[in-house]
Amino acid sequence: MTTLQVRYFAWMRTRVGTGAESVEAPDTVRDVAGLMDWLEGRSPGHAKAFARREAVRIAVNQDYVEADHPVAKGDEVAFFPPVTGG
Amino acid sequence: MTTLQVRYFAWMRTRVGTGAESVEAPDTVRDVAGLMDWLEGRSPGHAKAFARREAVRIAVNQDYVEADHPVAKGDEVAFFPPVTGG
Amino acid sequence: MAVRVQREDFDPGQEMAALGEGRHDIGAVASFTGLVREEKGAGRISAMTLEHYPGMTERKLEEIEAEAHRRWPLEASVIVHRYGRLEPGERIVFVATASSHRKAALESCAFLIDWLKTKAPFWKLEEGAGGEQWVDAREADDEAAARWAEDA
Amino acid sequence: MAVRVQREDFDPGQEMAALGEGRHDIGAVASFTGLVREEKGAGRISAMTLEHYPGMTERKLEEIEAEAHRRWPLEASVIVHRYGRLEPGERIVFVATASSHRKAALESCAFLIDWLKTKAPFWKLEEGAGGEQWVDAREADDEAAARWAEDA
Repeated sequence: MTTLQVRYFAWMRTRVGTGAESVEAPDTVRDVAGLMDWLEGRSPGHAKAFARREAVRIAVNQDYVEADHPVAKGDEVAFFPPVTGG
Repeated sequence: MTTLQVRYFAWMRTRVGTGAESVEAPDTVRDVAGLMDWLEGRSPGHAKAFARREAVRIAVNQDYVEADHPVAKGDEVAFFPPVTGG
Repeated sequence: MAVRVQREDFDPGQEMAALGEGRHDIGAVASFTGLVREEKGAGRISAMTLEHYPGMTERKLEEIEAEAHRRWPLEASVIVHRYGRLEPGERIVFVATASSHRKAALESCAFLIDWLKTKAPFWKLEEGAGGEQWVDAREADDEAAARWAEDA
Repeated sequence: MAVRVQREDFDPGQEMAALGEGRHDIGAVASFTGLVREEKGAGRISAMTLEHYPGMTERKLEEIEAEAHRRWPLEASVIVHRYGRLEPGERIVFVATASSHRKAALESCAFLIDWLKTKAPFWKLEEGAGGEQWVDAREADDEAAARWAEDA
């Protein structure tokens, strides 16, 4: 099992229903894409949040990454829409 | 005779020795180039000021013009080096 | 170099003065202030709430600022970005750059705001006539940021 | 639109605040401040005196400002230029532009300062170690202004 801190922002957060959760992902989850597949099954809210993958941006340990980026125990993985600050 | 208000700025002013003078130019002076030829003869300071014509910028009635611009009675004609504000 | 992410308002004049405080090597200061703009058309007020990713936001802003200092000969710079609920007319973001040279100050200021818009983790939730809505990212912002891409 | 030519110092923060006073249609304010910079190298202070052509200066600045409003969708703008004797660290010039759009504010601000430098009748007399000297016009300034030439 891989313990991960998962964070959601903006409409990802409102769909999932929480801004942060600690999850125990199975060992089959090796990268962010795998994590998204697994998270999707956790609730209808999760499913809705991850429905349009192309609209989801990813950060691992607060750096932008692509979906093929590996995840490891203790990582902070964040999901959010394209940024709209400034 | 054409009565003109002539103004000098920056090193044109320091060379001529005054910032403004009212002159009575002969009728042969029809444009700014002619005025410069005539002003040049007024004093050694004027001669020095107009020695390098390509370095002199011209305004007639507070608008930039070229040396072939006509001058008429009552015009305000200003001579100065390229501007260096801002 | 300074980055601040805060709920409170800021004073652009004070920020600019602080950049040049006691220094005589600065010939040019450029600044950009972003404000909440009232929705046009229906004349309705639209307030907004800015959400951000604490920690990552500061980190990204510091990276963007360091990048500006790498590209231009800057003497000083500051980035201030607010979060929380903001009403029309309120300031959202401020960037200022100081250099000996006008071109460096102007270009780096435009660079900072263009890059910040596509890289700093902020999200706008607008309150309009039809309820709340997350603002979509704009293609024009991506284009503005792409202008600063280096070939290297 | 506002143009001021004055001997006295000005407050950039106040100028920027005045642009947006009581308005909610401004999304972006860009500003540029030019300051007297100390001569590098010998570490000597070089003050300067700015001479100008009263009347024509205001006229040219107003023309430049009107040109910016013709080219970009601006909500407001201000140009303040000082004359007289100024010491290192002192402000010389301030331009600010306000628009609904960031790009318009940033571009028009750069345009104003670039054009002003080659069109407004000001001349700098520098006090250096070797006495007083009139500052030469810089080719780089002409190039910066030429960037804004319209093909039409």
